[in-house]
Amino acid sequence: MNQKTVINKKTSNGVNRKSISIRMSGLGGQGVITAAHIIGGAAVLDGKFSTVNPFFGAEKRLAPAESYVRISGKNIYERGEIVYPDVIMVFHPHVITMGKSYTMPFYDGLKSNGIVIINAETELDFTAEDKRNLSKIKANVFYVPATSIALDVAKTELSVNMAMMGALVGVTKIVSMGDLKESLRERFGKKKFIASATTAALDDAMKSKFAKTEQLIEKNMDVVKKAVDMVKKTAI
Amino acid sequence: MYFAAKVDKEKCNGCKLCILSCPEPNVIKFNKDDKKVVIDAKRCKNCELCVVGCPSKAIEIVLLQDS
Amino acid sequence: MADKAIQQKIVEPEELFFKAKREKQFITGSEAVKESIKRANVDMAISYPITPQSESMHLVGDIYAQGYVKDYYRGENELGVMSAVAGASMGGVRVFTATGGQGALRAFEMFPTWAGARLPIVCAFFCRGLNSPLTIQPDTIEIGLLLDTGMLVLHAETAQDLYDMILKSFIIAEEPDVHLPVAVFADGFFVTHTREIVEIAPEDIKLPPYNPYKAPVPVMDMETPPVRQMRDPFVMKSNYVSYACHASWQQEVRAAAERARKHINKYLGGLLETGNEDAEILIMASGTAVSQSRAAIIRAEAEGLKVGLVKLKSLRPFPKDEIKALAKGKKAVIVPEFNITGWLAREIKSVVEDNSKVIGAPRVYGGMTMPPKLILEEIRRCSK
Amino acid sequence: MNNKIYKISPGFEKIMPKDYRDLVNDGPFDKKLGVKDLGTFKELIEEHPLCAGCGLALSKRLILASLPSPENTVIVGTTGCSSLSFAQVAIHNIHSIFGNQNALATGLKRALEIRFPDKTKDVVAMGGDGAIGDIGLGMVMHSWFRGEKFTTIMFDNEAYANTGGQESGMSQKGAVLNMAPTGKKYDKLPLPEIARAAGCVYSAVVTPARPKRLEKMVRRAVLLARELGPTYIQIYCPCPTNYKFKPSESLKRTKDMEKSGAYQIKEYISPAAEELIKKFEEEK
Repeated sequence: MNQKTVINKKTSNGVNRKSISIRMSGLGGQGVITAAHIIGGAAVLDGKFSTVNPFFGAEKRLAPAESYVRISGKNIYERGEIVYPDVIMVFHPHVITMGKSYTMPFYDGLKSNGIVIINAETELDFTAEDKRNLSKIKANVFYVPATSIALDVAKTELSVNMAMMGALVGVTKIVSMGDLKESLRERFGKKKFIASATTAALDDAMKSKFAKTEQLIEKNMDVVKKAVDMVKKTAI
Repeated sequence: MYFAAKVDKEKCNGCKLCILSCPEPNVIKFNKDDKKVVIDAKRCKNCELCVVGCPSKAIEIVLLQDS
Repeated sequence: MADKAIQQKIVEPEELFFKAKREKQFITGSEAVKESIKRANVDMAISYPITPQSESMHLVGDIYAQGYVKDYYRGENELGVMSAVAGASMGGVRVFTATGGQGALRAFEMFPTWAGARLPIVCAFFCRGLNSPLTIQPDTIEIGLLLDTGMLVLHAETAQDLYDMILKSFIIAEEPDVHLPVAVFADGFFVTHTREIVEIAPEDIKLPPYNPYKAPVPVMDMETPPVRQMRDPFVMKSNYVSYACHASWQQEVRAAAERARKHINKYLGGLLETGNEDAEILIMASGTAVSQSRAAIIRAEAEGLKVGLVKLKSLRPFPKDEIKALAKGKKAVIVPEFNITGWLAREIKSVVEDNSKVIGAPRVYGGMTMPPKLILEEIRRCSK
Repeated sequence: MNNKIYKISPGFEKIMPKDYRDLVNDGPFDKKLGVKDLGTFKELIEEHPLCAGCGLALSKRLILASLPSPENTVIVGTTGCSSLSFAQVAIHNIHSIFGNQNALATGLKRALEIRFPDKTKDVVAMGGDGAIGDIGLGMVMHSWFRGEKFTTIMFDNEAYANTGGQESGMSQKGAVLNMAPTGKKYDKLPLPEIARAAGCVYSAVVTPARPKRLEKMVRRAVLLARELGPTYIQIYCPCPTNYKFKPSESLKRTKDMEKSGAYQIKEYISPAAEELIKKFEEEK
C-alpha cells in the first residue's frame, strides 16, 4: 500500500565501512535519480546510513540531471549537492563532451584517488588540460559500455542506469549484490511508487517492457552482473 | 433636524410597494391592524424611492425637527 | 469521497507522538509529509501543482484515494487553494495544504487573513528561490517574507523534522488559546527530494479529530448564534471603536502566537535545541543550514576548535529570550543562511545585547549548496 | 440551526441590543417567510452604511428575504460595496479577500458536507461585478467547472463603486468612468452565457425592480444548487453615487435599462434543472 523500505537490523557486511559520496551526472530520463535511490536503499538495507537527493531544473528529457548518494557507517549531516565526491558517475558522454552538467569541468571537486565511471563505448578524447588535472588528483577512470549492455541484455535503453550501478558495484563493492537486488525489488515490486510524476510515468514504461516484476528484476540484475564484468580501468 | 419620508395614512392603501422599493432594512413596516405602513424616520436615508414608487402618492419627504 | 474507508484507531496525541513504537523507513521529505498526513486525521486537503513542485500534495492525493482523507481536489491556482482551505477551516474541518516559492507569494494575501480569522490551518512551505532571474532551486528567502503574517513559523531540518512538525502542528494550531495557522517550512530539494531514514509511527493510528466548537471564534456553520460581528473582525466601520477593535485584535493574534510557546515546548521539546552551548563560538541556524553546521562542527572539533550549535525550530514565536541568554558573553555568533537577505541574522541581531558579534555568514542563494567548509572557515576566523 | 441557540438567557434581555431582541422575537428563522412578508418581520440585515437609493442595498434585502432556509445558510462575500453590509447581516457571513469568494465557498461547502452529511447547509457566494467578473473570474469559473454545489450572486452596478467609480468588465461599452476617461472600449462581459457554458445548471439575470421575480430566481438557484450543481444570478444594481443620478431615480433607471435592452431579464435552465423545478412545483 505505501512505499516503504524497512530498515534491516542485520549488521553491515563490512565492505567499505568508511563514508563515501557519489555524484551521478546524466541526462534527464536516464535514471540517475532511480539509480541513486536503489544504491542508497541497498546501503540502508545493509544497516548503514544513507541520504540520497536529486538535483534538476524544470527541464525534462536530455537536460542535465544529477543525483547524490551519501553512504556512511555514521550519521550523515551534510545535505544537498556533493561538492567533493569520492566517486563520479557519468551516465552519458554528453555530460562531458557537451557540457551537460551542473559541474564544470565534470571532475571538479573529485577527491584525490577518486573514481570516475563513464558510460561510453570507446574512450573519450579528453583535452590536454583535463588529462593533466585528472592525473594530478590521481583519478581512477573507468569505462563501461552501459548503453550497449542495457540493449543487449535487457533489450531496453531504460536499463542504462542498472549497468551503471553494476559498474559502481564492480569497482567499489559499496553494496552487496543481494542488497542491490532487494533494493531493486522494493523500488519496482510495489504497486505504486512516486519520485516525481515524470519518474512515475517512466516506471510504468519500464514495467511495460517486462511481463512480470520478477522478470524485470532478474533481467536488470543480469545487466548489473554483465556491467560488473565489463567495467574497465583506463590509463589517463 | 433631518429629512425623512412620512406616510399620509389617509392616502396609504397598504399595497406595500414602498417596502419593496426601499434599500434600507426595517424602515418601512406594515401594520397588520390597520393594513397601512409606518416609517421609522430615524433610519430613513431620504432617497425618495418610496415616494417615487407609491402609486397613491401617500409618501412625502418632510423636514423633521427632532434630534 | 474515497471508495474505501480505512480503519485507524484514534489515540491521544502523546501516544502517537511519543509512545507508539516507530518504524524506520528510507523515504523522501515529500513522502514524510504523506506519512504525517496519513496519521493526522485530516478532513480535507487541497492541492495545486505549483512550479516549483514537490510531490507532497499529489502523494496526499494518493492517500485520499486510499481513504485516509475525506475530501481532496486540485484547485485552480495558489490563491484559490489558500482561499478554499480558509473556507474549509471556517467550516470547521481540519485542513492541510502545501506550497512554496513563487506559489506561496502568489497566494500571499491569504496568510495574514488566515491568522486574522484564527484559522488552525497547517500549511507546509517548501522553500525555493524567487524570481527574478527565474529559479526553482532551494533558497529560504520566502521565510523572511512570511515571518510576520501572524502564522506560527516552524523550520524543519530533516525529513524526520518535517514528519514530526506537521503532525504536531495540528495539535498546536488547534489549542484554544492559540488557534492560529502553522507554517511548517522545509528546504526544497535538500529536504523534499532527499531520501533518508525517517522513524514513523504505525499507520493504523491517528490523531483525535478537530473540534471546531473549542475555537475562540465562531465556526461558520450556522450552528452557533448569528452575531453581528463575524469571524472576520471589525472591518469597514470608520469609527474609533472599530480602530480600537482592529488594533487589539492584532495584539491578540500576536499574543496567541506567544501562548503557543508552552505547547511547542511540550510537543517539540522547545523552540530551539542546543549542543555545546558553553563554547565561546556559537552557530545559530535553522533548516538545512543546521545540517551543514553539524558537518562543519565535526571538522572543527577535529581541529581542536570548540563550537556550540543552536538549532532554531520555531521562528514565530521567536525564542528571543533564549537567544539573548545564549549569546551573552560569547565571542561570536555565526549565522549561516541559504538566502541573500540574511533574515535570520537580522532577527538574531535584533535580540542579542552586542549585535556586532553576530556574523551573518556564510550565505548561499539561488540554489547553491553550502559546503560545510565555508562554515568551518568562519569558525576558524572567529577562533583566532 | 436550532432556533433555541440564539435565544437570550433569562436575565439578559435588557442587556442585549434591541436589534438582537427583535431578531429573537420577530426574526424570520424557520418561518418560511418571503419577499411578500417584508415589513412584517425583523429582517436579517440591519442598518448599513450604503448610499441612499443604492440598488445593491435593495437587492441584498430582497435576496436575504428570499433565501429558502436562512437558518442554514452561510454567505461568502468579498471586497466591494457589498462588503460594507456584511457585519450587519444576522447569518454567518464571511468576508474574505477581493475576488476569492468562490474558492473560499468551495472549501466551506465541502467542509459543511463532511460535517453535516444529513443536513442541508446552503452556501451563497455574493460579490460585485469587480470581484466576480474581473479579479475573481478565474476562481468563479473554476468553481462552476468543478460543479461546486453553491449559488453565486453578482451585484452588478457596472463599476467599481466602492473605490470611486472605475470601469469594470461589466460596465457598458462607451461608459465614461474613472480609468475609462474616453469611454469603455469593449462590450459588457456576457457572464450569464459564460455561466451557462461553464456548467451552471441555472443562470439568471434580474433587477430589484422586480422583487417577486428576483425572489423566485433566488429560491430556484439555491434549491437547484443543493441538488444539481452551480447556479448563477446576476442582479442589476443601479449606483446613483457613481453614475451620478438622483437616488430617487434608481428604480426608474433600472426599468429604462430593461426597456432599452441594455439590461435584459433572462433565465437559462438546464434540462436537469427544468425537471427538478417541475418536481418542486408539483410538490408545492
